[in-house]
Amino acid sequence: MTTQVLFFGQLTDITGTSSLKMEEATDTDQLKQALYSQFPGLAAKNFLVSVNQQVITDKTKLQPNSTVALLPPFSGG
Amino acid sequence: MTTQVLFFGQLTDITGTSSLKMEEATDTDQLKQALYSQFPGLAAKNFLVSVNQQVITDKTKLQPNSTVALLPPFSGG
Amino acid sequence: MSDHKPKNIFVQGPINPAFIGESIAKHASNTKIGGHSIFLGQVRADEISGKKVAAIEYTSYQEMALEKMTEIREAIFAKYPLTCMHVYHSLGVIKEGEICLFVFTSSAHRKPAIDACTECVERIKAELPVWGKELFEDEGYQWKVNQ
Amino acid sequence: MSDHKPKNIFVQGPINPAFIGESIAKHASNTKIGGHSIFLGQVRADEISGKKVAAIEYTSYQEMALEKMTEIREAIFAKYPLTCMHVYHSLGVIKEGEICLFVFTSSAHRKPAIDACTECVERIKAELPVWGKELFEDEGYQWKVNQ
Repeated sequence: MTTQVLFFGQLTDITGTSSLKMEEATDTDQLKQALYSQFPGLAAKNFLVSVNQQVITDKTKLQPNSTVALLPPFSGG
Repeated sequence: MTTQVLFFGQLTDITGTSSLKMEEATDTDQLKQALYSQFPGLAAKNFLVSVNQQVITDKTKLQPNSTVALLPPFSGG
Repeated sequence: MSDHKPKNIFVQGPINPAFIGESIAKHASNTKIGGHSIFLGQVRADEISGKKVAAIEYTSYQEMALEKMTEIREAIFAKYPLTCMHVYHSLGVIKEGEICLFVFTSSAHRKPAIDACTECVERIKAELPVWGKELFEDEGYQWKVNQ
Repeated sequence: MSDHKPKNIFVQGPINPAFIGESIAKHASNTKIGGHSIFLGQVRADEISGKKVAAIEYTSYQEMALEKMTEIREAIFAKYPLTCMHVYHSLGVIKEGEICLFVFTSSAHRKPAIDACTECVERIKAELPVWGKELFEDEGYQWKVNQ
């Protein structure tokens, strides 16, 4: 099972990329743990998580080919 | 003693002119009475009075060459 | 009354949208600005007892209006941290769909610009000696009443 | 999520003031309009610990932002009697003094136009997944924080 992960704003300073694919994560908590292992700096950052463009508040199951995005505070306008 | 009198907006429908000169009025009450005699329709109208561009609230003495204006409700913009 | 000669706000005829674009462009050089707020009044083709308004003819007691506008301008600059404020009001016959009022405020941040613009529009409508005569399409007119 | 394809609001590079003038001019044909309210965001040359902001580079999660903007648009049209609303947000590098946001609402009367414009600007800043990177004059950058 593959999940597309997107990073935005200042989070890209930590990840060095704006997207990557993760295997084996079946929910958003597993995915976050895997991302924290790969990018320890992320754990200290403040961000929202969206699954298929919907911001989630609780642990959410991932379907094959879900897109998860890590969204730091917005600063448009 | 001469007072310049200005009429604006719908008041000009009654007076047929936007300005005239009045003699002998020494205060704004005398002036209004003289105007009501000349233009009876004015008495039923709602307007403010200014003397030399300042809106007055009470009877005001007129100096020679004062300018008095009758101002119906504003409707700019 | 203010000591300096009041700034003119009146323009004969409608306000050209291209002029509004040019006014905005002029502010690019003031890099302390973060937000602009603009209000535009447009002549509405109201229907009144079956008659359609085709135009509004504006007249004013200009000397008094400009003194009052100076007073409003000073009060708004004292209340809000603005970088600038521009006001234009049409006189004469303005046809339906044309712009008759242009209020433009700028500030480092959005809130003062927006609040100052709104307050300025309200004060212009309530306090400036300006009158609108609504000219009907066919014939006749009625005097505009501000809400 | 809305059924129809969301309307694009993003433009690459700054918003041209002449385009704003043209947008205003297009509304002359809608003679039910009595008032327009416009908000413009302009890139401010802020000084941050002695460094001057020369430009802001905007990026967005566009698909999500357009869905959210559709939701905001529908909520605002449900709340206020508007004739129309237009929103443009820049992406890419926008230099100091250039326009990066253009929100434009129109209504028969001034109050709904003004209130809808203000609410739209607040919601855009709070809810759209857009990020600004403040690029300093000399070198370096910092991520913009909205108040």
